Amino acid sequence: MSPLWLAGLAVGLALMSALVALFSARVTHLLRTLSLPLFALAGLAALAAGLLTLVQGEVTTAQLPLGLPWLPWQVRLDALSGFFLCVIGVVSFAVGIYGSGYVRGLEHGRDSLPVLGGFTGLFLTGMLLVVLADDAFMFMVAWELMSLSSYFLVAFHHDQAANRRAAFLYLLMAHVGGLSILLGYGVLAAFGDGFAFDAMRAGELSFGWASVAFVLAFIGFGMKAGLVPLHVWLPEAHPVAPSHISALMSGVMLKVAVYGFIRFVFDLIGDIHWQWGVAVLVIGSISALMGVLYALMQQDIKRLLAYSSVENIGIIFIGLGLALLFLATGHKGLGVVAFVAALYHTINHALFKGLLFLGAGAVLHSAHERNLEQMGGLLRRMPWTGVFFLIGCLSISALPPFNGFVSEWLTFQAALQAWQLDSGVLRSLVPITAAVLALTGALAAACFVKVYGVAFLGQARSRHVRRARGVPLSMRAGQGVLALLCLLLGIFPTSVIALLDVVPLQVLGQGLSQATAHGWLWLTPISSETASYGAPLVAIILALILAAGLWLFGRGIRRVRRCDAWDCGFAPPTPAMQYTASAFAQPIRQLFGSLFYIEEGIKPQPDGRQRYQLQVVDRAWGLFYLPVARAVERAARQVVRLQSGNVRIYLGWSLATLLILLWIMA
Amino acid sequence: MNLEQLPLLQQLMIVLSAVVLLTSFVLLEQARLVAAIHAFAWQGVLVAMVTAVVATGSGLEHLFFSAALTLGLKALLIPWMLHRLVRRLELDRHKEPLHHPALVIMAGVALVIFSYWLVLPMIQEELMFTRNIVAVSLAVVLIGLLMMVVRQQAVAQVLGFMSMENGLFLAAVSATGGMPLVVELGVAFDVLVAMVLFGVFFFQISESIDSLDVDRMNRLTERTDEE
Amino acid sequence: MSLSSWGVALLQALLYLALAPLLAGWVRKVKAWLQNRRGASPLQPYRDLYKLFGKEARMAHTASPLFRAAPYIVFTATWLAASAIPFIATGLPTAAVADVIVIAGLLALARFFLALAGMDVGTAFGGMGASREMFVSALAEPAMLMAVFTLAMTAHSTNLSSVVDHQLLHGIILRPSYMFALTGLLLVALAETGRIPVDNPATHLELTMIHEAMILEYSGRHLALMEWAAQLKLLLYGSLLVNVFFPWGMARDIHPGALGIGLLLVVVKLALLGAVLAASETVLAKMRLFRVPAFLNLALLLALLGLLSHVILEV
Amino acid sequence: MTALLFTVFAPLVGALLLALITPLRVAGWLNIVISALTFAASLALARVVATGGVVAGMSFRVDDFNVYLLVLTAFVALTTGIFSRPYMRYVCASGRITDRGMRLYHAMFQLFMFTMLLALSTDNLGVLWVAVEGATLATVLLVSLYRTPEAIEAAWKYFILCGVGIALALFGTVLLYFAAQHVLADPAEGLTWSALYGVASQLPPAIMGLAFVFLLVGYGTKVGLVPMHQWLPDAHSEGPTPMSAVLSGLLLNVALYAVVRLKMLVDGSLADTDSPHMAGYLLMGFGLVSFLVAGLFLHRQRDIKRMFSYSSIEHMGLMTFAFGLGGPLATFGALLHMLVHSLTKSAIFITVGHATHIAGTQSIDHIRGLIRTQPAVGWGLLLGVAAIAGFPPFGVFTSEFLLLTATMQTQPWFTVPLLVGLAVAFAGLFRHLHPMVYGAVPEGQLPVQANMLPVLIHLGLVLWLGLSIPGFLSHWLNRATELIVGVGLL
Repeated sequence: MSPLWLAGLAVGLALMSALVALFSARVTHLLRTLSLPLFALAGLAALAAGLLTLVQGEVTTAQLPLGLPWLPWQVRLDALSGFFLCVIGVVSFAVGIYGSGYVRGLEHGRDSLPVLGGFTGLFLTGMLLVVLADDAFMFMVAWELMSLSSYFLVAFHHDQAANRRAAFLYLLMAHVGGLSILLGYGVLAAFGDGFAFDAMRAGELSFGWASVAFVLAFIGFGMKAGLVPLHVWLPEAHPVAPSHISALMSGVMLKVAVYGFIRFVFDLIGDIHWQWGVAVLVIGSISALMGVLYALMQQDIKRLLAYSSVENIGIIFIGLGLALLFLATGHKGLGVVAFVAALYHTINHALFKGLLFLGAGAVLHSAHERNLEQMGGLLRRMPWTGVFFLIGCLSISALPPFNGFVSEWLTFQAALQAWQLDSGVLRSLVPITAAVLALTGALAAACFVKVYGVAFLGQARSRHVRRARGVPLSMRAGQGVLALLCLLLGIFPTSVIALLDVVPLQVLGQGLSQATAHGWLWLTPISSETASYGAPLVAIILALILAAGLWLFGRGIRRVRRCDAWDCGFAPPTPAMQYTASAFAQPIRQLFGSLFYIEEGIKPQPDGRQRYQLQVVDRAWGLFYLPVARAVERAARQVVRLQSGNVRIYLGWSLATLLILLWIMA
Repeated sequence: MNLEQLPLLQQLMIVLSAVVLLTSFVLLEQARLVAAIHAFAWQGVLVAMVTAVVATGSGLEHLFFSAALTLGLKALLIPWMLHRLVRRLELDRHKEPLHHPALVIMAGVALVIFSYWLVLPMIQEELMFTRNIVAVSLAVVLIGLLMMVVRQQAVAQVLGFMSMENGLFLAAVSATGGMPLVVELGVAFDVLVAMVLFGVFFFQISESIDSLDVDRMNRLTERTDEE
Repeated sequence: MSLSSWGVALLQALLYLALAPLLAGWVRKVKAWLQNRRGASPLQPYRDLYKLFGKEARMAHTASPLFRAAPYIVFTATWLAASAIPFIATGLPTAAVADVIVIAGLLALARFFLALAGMDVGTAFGGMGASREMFVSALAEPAMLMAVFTLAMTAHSTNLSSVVDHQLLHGIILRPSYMFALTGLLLVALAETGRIPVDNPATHLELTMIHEAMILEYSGRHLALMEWAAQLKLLLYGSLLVNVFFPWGMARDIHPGALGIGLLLVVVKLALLGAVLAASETVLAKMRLFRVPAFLNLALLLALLGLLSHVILEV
Repeated sequence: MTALLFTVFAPLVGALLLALITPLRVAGWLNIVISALTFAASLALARVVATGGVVAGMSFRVDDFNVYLLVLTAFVALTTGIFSRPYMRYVCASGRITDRGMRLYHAMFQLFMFTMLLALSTDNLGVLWVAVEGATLATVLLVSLYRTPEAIEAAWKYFILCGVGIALALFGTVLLYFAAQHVLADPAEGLTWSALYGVASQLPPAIMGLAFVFLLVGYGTKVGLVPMHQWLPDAHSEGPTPMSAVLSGLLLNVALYAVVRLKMLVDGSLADTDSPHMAGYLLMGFGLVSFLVAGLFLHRQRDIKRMFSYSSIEHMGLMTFAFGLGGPLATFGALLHMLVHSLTKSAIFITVGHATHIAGTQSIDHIRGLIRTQPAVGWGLLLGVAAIAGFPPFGVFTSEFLLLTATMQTQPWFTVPLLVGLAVAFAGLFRHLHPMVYGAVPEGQLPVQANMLPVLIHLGLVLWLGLSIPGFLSHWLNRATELIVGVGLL
């Protein structure tokens, strides 16, 4: 059973799940009982295909009888595609399981299930095809299919005007990004005569044209990946979709954008130039920092998660930028380290961001609440979700022994090799990036302490949250899979890297064999004396000491007396007295205040009471987007003067045109 | 090309076409509708005469037919229809002076010169003398268009349109000795139908905005009130 | 890596455990002297811990299971982080298990749970403490990493014991980067271990406290573990400072004599450091919370300068 | 030949029947039947051409270029007829038009089809002119069918502007005939396209240049090129919706077809002057301007039908640009774009017809929550607009992909305005579309009895074309490309 065949199976299953969903208008349970399970199966098949490709490490190609008459769709499954198939597959699998519990809540709403299920299936199809495509035309078709179907999913709850606006913004930016990517391919095709990727690889570009192509691709894919300042659609669009879709979008779709970028820049474009590395590095650092800062300012849990996606994408691009830098300056080995770090963070982010969105979805499902300020004490009401969410928070905050830490560690290791660069400027630039990365990590930890502490600990801040109960088994299972994987990828990085070693081997022509040279216990990306991380040992030791401690005081566990909180002897605290999310972030908000538009103050409410209100607005709006919108409006207002309504003026136009043309001609 | 070597017929033809040009200036200037219609009729007559002269000169007998066609259509039928319409719309006393007559005349003259300048290359590479009538006919066409631009009266616009058609006809005759018959017939038929439809529209317009001032038909515009 | 080296590593870990309260007590004692008090004996912290372990633990009704697990996790993570730092000898496997980034990570893990525990009961103080702790650490952590990266880049390794080895091999070299890094790390250490001028370990004055606010609700053995972890952290930063910047006398091979000398010297160095700390705490005053960023930005700036001066001046 | 004659003259007969004898009840059905017969005949014709090559004679000439336009025209006529039967009944029932109006409508519908097919299939440029003028005359009464002041005004503007334009085109034709006089043995053949095309290189460039200007301005008015486009939104928005569908879907195509044919002649004659690509540059200029301006117009729309007519202008501009660009890739793309645009745009107009029934108005501000009221219509509109905006897997994307890449290869810097235009137009469409299809239902808004079958067929075809271009079609288009630019693509 060849991997390509499995991948085809995955696509077929995804399409079937879409097809089945169409009938769920009549038979509502069909979506839950058949469509989403098929979806999960598709994910499983994709995962299998990806793993098989990585293990076998060989490239398989095929042709489909679709597309242009002189250019049928080319399909190619190599290690890079395989890796991203794994990313797509594993999250889709979890989402499929989770979703079948989640959509139950929608069955009695007036939102149409066929739309939800159908476009979910198409969404997955699009993503799979993007990864499989081997010519620009199929790539673009699949890419836009992905955008379009996800747009319909964003617009799924289209009763609120805000959601419609988000969907519009999303589609618009997706369209612009798509066009820019298309142009990028156009440049490559013009030089490599032909839209098949092989032809493009063959093409020889001058530095100027290569840079044009690179910039176009960077804009296009960066827009989809949500790099600052092209990120504004992301925090609008991701939260308003149904939660399992948000998990897919943040967890997988952004990765597909990363895939596109890697495919374009590392594989197709040919020679790499260090200037690109600098650009990617800078943009990545800015995205990481701004992303986490904006995340800290949010009170809507899903918005917060979306912003933190911006942060993590920034980290991934920092890795890619380092890789470009090292490769362009001839340090291939280091380039590979950075590249692998980026890949590792890619799958990590897919896992824990998916997990966190599923958790947020579970909260939404049982507490009907997205606003952190209303939550609290959920850990005791929905323990499973609480534990899984905690694992997600630990992973995303890059804490050992979880997976987020490994990729961040690898990125640091790559950055610390900056001393090998020749140019002093770059040598001093890279450490600053490392500083930004460190700052980002710390802020992320703060951010997720806030999320978990406010949402799951303390006491419930509203009635409906107090009534929250645990979620059905399928939803717990969906989260459990991802949580488990977060832990495993954190404890056994050596095996994982040994598995995806073939990706750099195929793309960059060099593997990362030294990383796994000292057995599965020791991760040594550069060399054992430079740096080593015994992830399994850390985990084991932690576990041992914990066990010992618990055993030591085990008898004491019974001997805990419950009482009121002491709280320096004040009256027993009420929920209203707890620290709120915005209060938690207040010191940081004050420190970085100049980066946001902050509107805060006591405003009278409609019900007559005074209430503190806080609004943190993204500066990118005022800087980049509103001017463009205004310019278009102004131009339109000028242009409509053509349609003055007076037939004589129209005739005048015809006469003038005629005379001018005659004058030109004669 | 010097005039005295030309045979009388051709001199006559040149004179006639000059008069055609004159009539279209008259059309352009004429404030009273009825008078304008008369001018238009005369233009039709002249075009028919030119056609006939060309026919006799070149011996293309199908031109006699088209001369007759022109006479019947442009000189008799259409003016008559316009007359009836104008009377039934009680517009026979209607006067509509131009806003800047001098300016319009200047523009007309400019158009004449422009069209002559345009046609020059053709005239040079051609020997047949009727070519420079093409310049006249082009001028007539352009002046007709100009008239549609400057006149805000629907009937006047139709007159402009029709005199454009005259110019076309003149061009066809003078430049090529007439189009193929099928085309001639088609064109004539189209013109006729167009005239009928114009008549229908006059009534529809006047009953919808009880006037034929095209400037008052400006509902359909993209402009919003703030501009 | 032989069994004996693992043994030494274990011994070192236990030494950390054993000596942590002593350092805290010593600092207090010196402070008392400087303030013309007799003060409690340096062994007082041991007595406190013993007493606390004996006491019954109480928990608020609103506390969740996480509240109970937190002390163990905090303690474990801190201890593991500490034992990865060379104390008396280099070339130990623990250093290979966890390089300096992992140490930072483990400390972050401890801090994460500490803050969560603070927020768990749902009191205003807990939340306040957690918020401030994360705020301070958000600035302190990068500064610390930068400072250590300076050393790491000099030694071309993030593995502390090879850093120390590198130092021992090359003897005293005057490096501007080290100067910056050392100062930066000192400031960070003050902030991270909750000392004056950032925080005051010896107060329950509501508005100024950070660390105390988070462990306000703890009692009995839980409190003991938290306290012990704090003392461990102090010792950790102490040994990081003295051993990485002034590593002389550390044992480079597993040999009782060498180890003895190493222990002796490290104790002396730590005693000196403790004295300096006590002195600084007597002369300095506690800062307002929003002056702290300036303090930490200075640390970050110094560390970054160290890194830059390294890549610019020294490579 | 019989197939050809049947294709062309069946509508004429139908028009007479519908005008004179048919009782109103069966008029709608008869309309459909005639259109179906025409379509069948055109298919047969297509088979003949595909096998036997050019069908010519009796001053008719059907080659690979116009045969697929013939089939397309007949097909869109059929589907529109299917749509218009219930639609016009509804209109009649709502009392907006009289029985005479209905009779007029059906007769003129077929007459319009006749002129379209005649214009496409004739070999004589004069007859082409007559037919295009006839199309104007046939539709102008339909535009004013509702007799509202707006309708009459729109019809008047349509009539005057197109009349003038077409008159100028006639002058161009005269010049062409004149130019042909002294290169052709038989002057009577001076307007036969096939004869002219043979001697294109000998035609005097000076005259041909002037002629082309007149013809471009003339037929360009019909194509709706800015700044001669002003009649188009008025006529489209005020006429009955089926009319808008065929106007946007067919009339514009036919006018563009004429322009392209003439460009082929002029290119031949200008080939060895110092400005051989003059005609191409003119087309590119007009196309680009129309494309950008129309895109901006979309942003300030208040009337749904006007909006989509501007989108037609935009796409016409795109095609004109592509034809002007020349080269096999661009031409292939433009031909494909003609096809998919006609299908999509007529589908959209049909859907818009239903939408306006649901909301009872054409004002964008008052059309709300279509998806909730009637999912079929709402989704039809949404998907149709997504298709016209160039989203895969719909065919419009394919053609735009080809156009963009062709531009990239020959004139890289033109891609920038193209992309800007696409983005602007896209934003303009969707900013108005969103509130119409999504959101809550205004109270009292009820679904209507809508026949979405034509829309389904059209969008299905467009989807098919987007996923894979069937062999015979690509073969056709390719041979048409060969005809136009000399070299094929495949």
